[in-house]
Amino acid sequence: MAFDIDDVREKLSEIEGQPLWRSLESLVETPTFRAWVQQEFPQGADELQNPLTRRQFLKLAAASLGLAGLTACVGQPPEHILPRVEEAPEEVVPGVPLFFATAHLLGGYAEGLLAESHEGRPTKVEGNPDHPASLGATDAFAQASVLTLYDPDRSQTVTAPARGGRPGPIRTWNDFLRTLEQTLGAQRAKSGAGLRLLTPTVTSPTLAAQLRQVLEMYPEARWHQHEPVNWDNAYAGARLAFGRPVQPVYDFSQADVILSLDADFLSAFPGRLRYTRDFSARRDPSGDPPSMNRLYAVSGTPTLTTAMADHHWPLRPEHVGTFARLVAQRLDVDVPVSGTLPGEIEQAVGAVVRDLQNNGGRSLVLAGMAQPPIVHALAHAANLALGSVGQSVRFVEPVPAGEGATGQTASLRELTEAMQDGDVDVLLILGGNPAYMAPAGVDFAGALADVGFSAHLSLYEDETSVLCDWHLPQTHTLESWGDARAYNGEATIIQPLVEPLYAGRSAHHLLAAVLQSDARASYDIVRAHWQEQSGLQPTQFDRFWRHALRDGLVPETARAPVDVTLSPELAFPPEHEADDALVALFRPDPGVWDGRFSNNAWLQELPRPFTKLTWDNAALVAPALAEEMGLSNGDVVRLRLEGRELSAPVWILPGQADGCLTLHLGYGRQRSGRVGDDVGFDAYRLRPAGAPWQAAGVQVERTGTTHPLASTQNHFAMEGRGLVRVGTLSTFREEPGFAHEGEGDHPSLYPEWEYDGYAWGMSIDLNACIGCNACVVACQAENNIPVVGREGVKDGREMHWIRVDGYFQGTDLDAPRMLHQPVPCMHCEKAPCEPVCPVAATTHSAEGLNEMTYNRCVGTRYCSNNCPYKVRRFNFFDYTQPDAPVQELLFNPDVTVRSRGVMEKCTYCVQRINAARSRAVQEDRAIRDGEIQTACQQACPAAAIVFGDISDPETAVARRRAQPRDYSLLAETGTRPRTTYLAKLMNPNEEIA
Amino acid sequence: MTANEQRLYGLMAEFEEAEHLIEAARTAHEAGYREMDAYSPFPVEGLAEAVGYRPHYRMNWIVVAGLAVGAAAAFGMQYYASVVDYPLNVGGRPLNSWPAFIPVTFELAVLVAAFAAIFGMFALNGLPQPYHPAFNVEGFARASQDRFFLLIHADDPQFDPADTRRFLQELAPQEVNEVEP
Amino acid sequence: MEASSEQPVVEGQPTYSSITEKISALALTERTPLAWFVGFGLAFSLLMLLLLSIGYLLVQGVGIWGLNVPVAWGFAIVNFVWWIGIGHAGTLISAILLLFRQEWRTSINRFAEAMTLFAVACAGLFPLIHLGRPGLFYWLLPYPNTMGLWPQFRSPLVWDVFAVLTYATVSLLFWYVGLIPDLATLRDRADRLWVKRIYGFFAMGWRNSAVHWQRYQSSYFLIAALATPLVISVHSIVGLDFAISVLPGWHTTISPPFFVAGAVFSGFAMVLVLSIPLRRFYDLDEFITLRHLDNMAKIMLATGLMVAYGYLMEIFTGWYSGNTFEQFLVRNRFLGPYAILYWVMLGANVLAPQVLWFRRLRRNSLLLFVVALVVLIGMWLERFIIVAVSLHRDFLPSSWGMYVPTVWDWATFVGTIGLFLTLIFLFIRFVPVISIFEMRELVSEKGEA
Amino acid sequence: MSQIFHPATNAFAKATIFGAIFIIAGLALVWGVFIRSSYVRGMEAREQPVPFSHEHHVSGLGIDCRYCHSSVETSAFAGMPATHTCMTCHSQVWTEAPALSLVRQSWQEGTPIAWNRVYDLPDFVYFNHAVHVSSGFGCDQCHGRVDEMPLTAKAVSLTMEWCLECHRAPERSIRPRSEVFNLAYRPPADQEARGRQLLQEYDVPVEILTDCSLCHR
Repeated sequence: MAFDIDDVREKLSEIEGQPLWRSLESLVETPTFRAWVQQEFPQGADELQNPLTRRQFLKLAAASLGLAGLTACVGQPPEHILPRVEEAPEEVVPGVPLFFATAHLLGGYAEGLLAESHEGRPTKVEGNPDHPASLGATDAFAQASVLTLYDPDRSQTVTAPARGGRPGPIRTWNDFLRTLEQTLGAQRAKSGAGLRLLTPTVTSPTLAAQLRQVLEMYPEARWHQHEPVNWDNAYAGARLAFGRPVQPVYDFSQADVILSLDADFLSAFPGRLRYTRDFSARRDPSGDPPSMNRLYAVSGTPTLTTAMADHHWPLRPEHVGTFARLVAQRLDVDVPVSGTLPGEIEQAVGAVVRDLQNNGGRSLVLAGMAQPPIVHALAHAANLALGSVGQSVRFVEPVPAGEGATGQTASLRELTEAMQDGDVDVLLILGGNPAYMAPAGVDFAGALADVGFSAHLSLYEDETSVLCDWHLPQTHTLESWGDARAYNGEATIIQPLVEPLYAGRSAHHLLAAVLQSDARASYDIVRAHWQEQSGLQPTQFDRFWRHALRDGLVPETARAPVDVTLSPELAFPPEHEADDALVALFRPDPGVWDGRFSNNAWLQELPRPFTKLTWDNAALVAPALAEEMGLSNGDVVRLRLEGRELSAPVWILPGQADGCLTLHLGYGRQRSGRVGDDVGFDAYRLRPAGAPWQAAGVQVERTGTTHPLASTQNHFAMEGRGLVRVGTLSTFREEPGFAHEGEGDHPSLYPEWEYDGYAWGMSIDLNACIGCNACVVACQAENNIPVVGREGVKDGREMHWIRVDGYFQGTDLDAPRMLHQPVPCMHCEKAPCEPVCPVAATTHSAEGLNEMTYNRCVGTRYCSNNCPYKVRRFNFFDYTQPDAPVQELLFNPDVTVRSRGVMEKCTYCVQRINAARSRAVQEDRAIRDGEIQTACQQACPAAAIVFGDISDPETAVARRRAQPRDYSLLAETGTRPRTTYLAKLMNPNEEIA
Repeated sequence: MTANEQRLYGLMAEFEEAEHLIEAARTAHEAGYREMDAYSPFPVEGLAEAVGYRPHYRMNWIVVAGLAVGAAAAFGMQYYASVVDYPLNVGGRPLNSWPAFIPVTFELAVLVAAFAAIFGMFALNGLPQPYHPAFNVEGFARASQDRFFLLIHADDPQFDPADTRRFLQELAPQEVNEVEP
Repeated sequence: MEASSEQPVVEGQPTYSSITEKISALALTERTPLAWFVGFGLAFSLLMLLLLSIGYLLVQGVGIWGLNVPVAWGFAIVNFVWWIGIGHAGTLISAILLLFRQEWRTSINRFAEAMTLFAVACAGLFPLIHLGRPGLFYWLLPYPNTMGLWPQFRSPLVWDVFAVLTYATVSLLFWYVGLIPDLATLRDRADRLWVKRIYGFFAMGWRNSAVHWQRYQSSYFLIAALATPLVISVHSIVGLDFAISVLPGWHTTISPPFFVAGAVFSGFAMVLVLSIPLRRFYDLDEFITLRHLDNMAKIMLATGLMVAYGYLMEIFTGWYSGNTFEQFLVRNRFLGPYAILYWVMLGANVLAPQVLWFRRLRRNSLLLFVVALVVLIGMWLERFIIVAVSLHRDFLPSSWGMYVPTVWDWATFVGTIGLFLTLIFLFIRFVPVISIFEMRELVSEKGEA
Repeated sequence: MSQIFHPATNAFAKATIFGAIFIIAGLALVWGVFIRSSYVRGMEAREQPVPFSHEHHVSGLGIDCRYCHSSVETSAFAGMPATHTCMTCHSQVWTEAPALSLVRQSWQEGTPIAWNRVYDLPDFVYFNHAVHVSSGFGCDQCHGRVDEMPLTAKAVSLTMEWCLECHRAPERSIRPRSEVFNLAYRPPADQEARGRQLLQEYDVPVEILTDCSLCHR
């Protein structure tokens, strides 16, 4: 991008004490910026100069033209072409995107990415196939990260809120650095006795090194770490079991029988994408004889993992403990058991253990972050007993750096106490949002008032920033250099794709300032660190460095496994009495995690698994409790815990353990931005520091008020229609074609249409799909799909081209089977939508695509009515109008941005098909199988989606469709879908009724 | 005299009853008058025949033609659009989905035929004709209300201002008027 | 039939002049009755409401209505089908009854036809404004364009365009041709020159020539012969809009005839709703006699029974098909979230007309008026149930939804009623509401009898 | 009763009613011609900030298209020359020419030259230069004889109708790849037959050429 953002920053730094500007509009005053905007998006520019009037005018114009019926006769505004001045680097070909290896961070752990750049603007990220934590897959968070990059609400300059609790006046980095220098001067005298640093989990080798240097420079200083979603219990469990805080790394390709003790390894573990890929691979029954792994799961609240389980028992937390003890005991672990389980589950334990033992080392027991240390210790003991250590699980030194990492809640409490005692003169907060995310017991926000000098480096000017003296804008991962480790310790260099859009700088830069080192550019710092690490000569290192950047991996950085033995003094305490007090379970939100994504509209509008809730969190309650209290969805209840109060709407969730109430973190934010402010309720206010995951004794009472919740799905029963077809492995062995029972053949009265050449088709394996929503956001990012907001969703107008339908199955309301079914456009060969369109806006291509031509669409919506799958989406309003021009940079230039009043839907990513074709034509060859990946397929961690040419029997998709499990959705309507499904298989243990 | 003849369009007799007019017309026709016209406030059975009009089926043929033209044009257009000009695979249906083309064909046929019927009628009746000498006659306004008129044109070969007036008088009308051109 | 045959179609001893006098007076009178102004004022304010809601619609987009996915068609289409249905009575009365030589049609055909035109105008509005991009409506018409594209002639919506346009045009021509002699009458009776000129302009110089009458009548009969199948075709095609689809509740072969019956049913209801007050206020009882009401009531009863049969068949086939989706649809209509509407509809369209079995009740104009109103509401509900209730729960339970009309949905609907009444009032004021020359004909025949 | 219309009205009335059809048809015809006219399609030469003459550079100096439009064979976008490209020569020749002051200014200040777009497709149309070039379609088929244009003008209407002419019958306009950049290329007498061969040779997927999604996505 050939524009000089530095000038803009310079201009900004000149503005002193000007009232705060929150959005780009107020920047227009600086001519440099206007010039840049003019270059980058001419439309945006005049938009910028008079945003309101122009929009109004356009609408009115549209209206009057609509009246006159002349819209088609209006010419386009004259456009300019702005070529570069300097010659372009040879790899830069205008119109051809470039991909750079980088990483996305969640909880400090790296997820390898390949980020797509169009003429210098990142528009989309894909997984890095070479990265162990990705294997080419991505999750919803990574996919949505590009939206955060262009979020106009991101803080755009240094400010000095002076703990005012309100956004502060504008300052410049120089102002800050000067002040910092002075304050640190005093600290150097007392060797940093009053200096504290607070970071989220840090896996970045460079950052860790810098922090260590700081601690060397200021011996008395302390480095604290805190994230609300942390693994304290796991490390404590490891300490208990092995005497030291090691960290398990699982290998699900080696696991045939898995017991999950409230362990949501498919969506909440570091390395979850890799785990999903390996787990799903072992559920593919196409081998001979057909075989699958088997998953047992116990948990208090449904998770993606429990939904995949062949046996799922909803259990109250202490029952999960009892279950773990019973299992361990039967595996000859010396552990006292006093608790009892509901009858049939107790009996099942025996069968489970036998199953585990029969598979020896190829079985696996794991515990979730919410489980107390004892359960983790029991799991470790069980794995040792089963001999799976070294096979399906190995242990490594903690991947995060710093001793604070393994006891984060304690670390934060310690810091807070020090602050309250006035021992903290200087507090530097490098990322995170502790004032908002601190557990209820720990009054970090209050304590900030007792700190001499506080500065907060973060993406947004958030709840913490406004309580500090200084707020420092942080760079987005796509904006700055850095590095981070994956779940197995392997390191990735984070490359920026774009100059910082605003005044953001990285933690590396800030620490360099603290260290008073001359190298202040993140690039130099990171590169220097690795040069030192590699110990190579500059010339050799250049090669090393180039490869590391290209592959997105630094060789030989994976953590080596360590040998573990049960520590001699391991003794399990007796169980304490289980009462039937109501338990509050605190969990990260599947959409906004711990709240860091709450200003990301894609994630806010992402239908949560099972509830399909958007734009809200709710207290999830079991049907039994709802019945007992006469609650229905949306009723607001008052929750009391340890004297604290919170009002929350309830959502009744089958499969929720009775006596458990799930509260998702990350909502009720005050300083998140125009998207995330005042959405949902803030569960942190109720979350006890002592029991951050499951707190007994919560009281619930009705308030009589209701809060309408926006869910994208209102009916979760299949009404006996064979939509998701499910069988068991044994029935499949006997009768592979079970999925087609009672299915007649559906002849067509019309002559067959000949498809020579490619015939595009898709296959979705319901046995692999875990319902993680990655495909939904990937599709949204690839295809410029707008969000419609909470009201839009309530009105049933969400725009997702691919949705994940959820159904509950079975007679047991308290423990139903939960099914996922991704539903994109089926691209029917006898598409019902096409003949009813009066203007031929939706037609069939010679390769069997059901094409949607937006610019021809007049919006009769007949096609949507006539679509049995209801996959068509309509622009009821002008949804694509960006809030701020910067958001136009996000649009994928290869996909039309749809206007008001037109229909849209899944296109099989036709832009990718066309791109592949033009490559093939230029290279005089045919399109290769697998060369075209649809956005959903590419993102899918479970490899559930396969796309390709079904006319060639050799392609992956054709082989899939040849499988006996292959079936068409609603085949009886005679639509002949090009998208078909592979039936789901369960692998229950016959011993268990 | 001749001048007088020139400036005469015809003679018009006014009657009170439809029956009276019919038989007046008949006698006039028997008397050899050919260039006649009769006016009545509503269609009167047999009046047109009485003034020597021979009914024929031109109207019907005009309408049939309209039907044919409309239908042919409509189906032709649809066939050309969907098979010849831009053949598109629409929901796997055949290009020439003739059953789907029937409704439009029918509608257009009817439309053209209806226009034919109306404009055919206008054409044959020589309408619109806002100006007509008959309107010069005092009291002709009642032709559209409650009176019946018989007009003998001046250009009838047998027409003679005096004789014809006498002849009409014999038919015992309310009155007889000269019609200026 | 003979029960009513001794009943005259014209009462009293009217003469040519008295008839002419009376009917043309309504249009030519100098003093417009105050009641007319009141009624017109009301209607006109509703019309303004219509313009307001359309303006807002064009600025904001169809999102202002309660539409969503799955229910992408709502009030707009419901109203379209309802209005176009009402628009069937007029041409039916004038054309079919003319061919069957039902003399009693004479005194009602004129305003029945007018009613048809205005109803069709209201109907025609909706397909236009319900488009996502109304400015591009003309893409539905075949014309050589720079895109080299054509309409997609397999789509029932294109059939609709042709059907509705043809129907509107032919009805207008038919009505106008019928008017010509009366316009001549008004021309000749008017006192002021400019009034004469205006009526004269439209009268096209008609001068009641015997030969003209001859051709006039044959052409009028021919158009009637064309209009008859046309009427049937129009609502059959509207029925096909639904029958063509795959949606349970839409995809039924019975739709076309069923829709036609419903159309005539509601059409006659509307004629009654208009004619009963009309004969009261302009005391036209001698022209619009109890016999007329009686006959129209009979037709309503007959078509009402056909509609009831339609409901019965839908239920039967739903059950008999053995198709889960069809069976669910029937269950959902009876017990679903919109069940109440279904029950009300059954009451209004099936039960209410049953009172028309009794001659005395058929001749009680007030009761007829009420029944007709109820039927109009019932038929509107029927269309709502067909359109929205079928859509809101179709194949995949995951996409089931609800349709809740917004204030703008209502405003638009009520607004079109305003448009309709406004036109009716203007018609009553300026055009002879009863065909004068045909009444004269009746009188003369009566004289002979 | 007296006449209310002048005798002349008869003729006039007849003329208007029965002539209406011809009047309507006439208007339609005029409109059809008008919207296809070069006036509406903006086919007159556009003023440019720098009066660049293709005529001079191409036929005068014989510079190949690809020298400036360098990505035409590899990308959807043909590529516009960077100021750097201009300066490769104009730092030596015409260094003082006032006409080129803007180029020099751009070079010194690092601000791009804002050329006025001549070929502007709607944003919902996706055209790919590389594919057309590698399938044997010549520059002049869309851009006309640029080598004879002092100021560049749009040579064709760019209506969809026009695009379809080729897409429906590519054999009429395909040429050997070697001739793509030859603006003066004349099709052989047996173009149709030769064209069908070339379509084979370059395996152009003829059946998809009128698919909507080829250009609209």
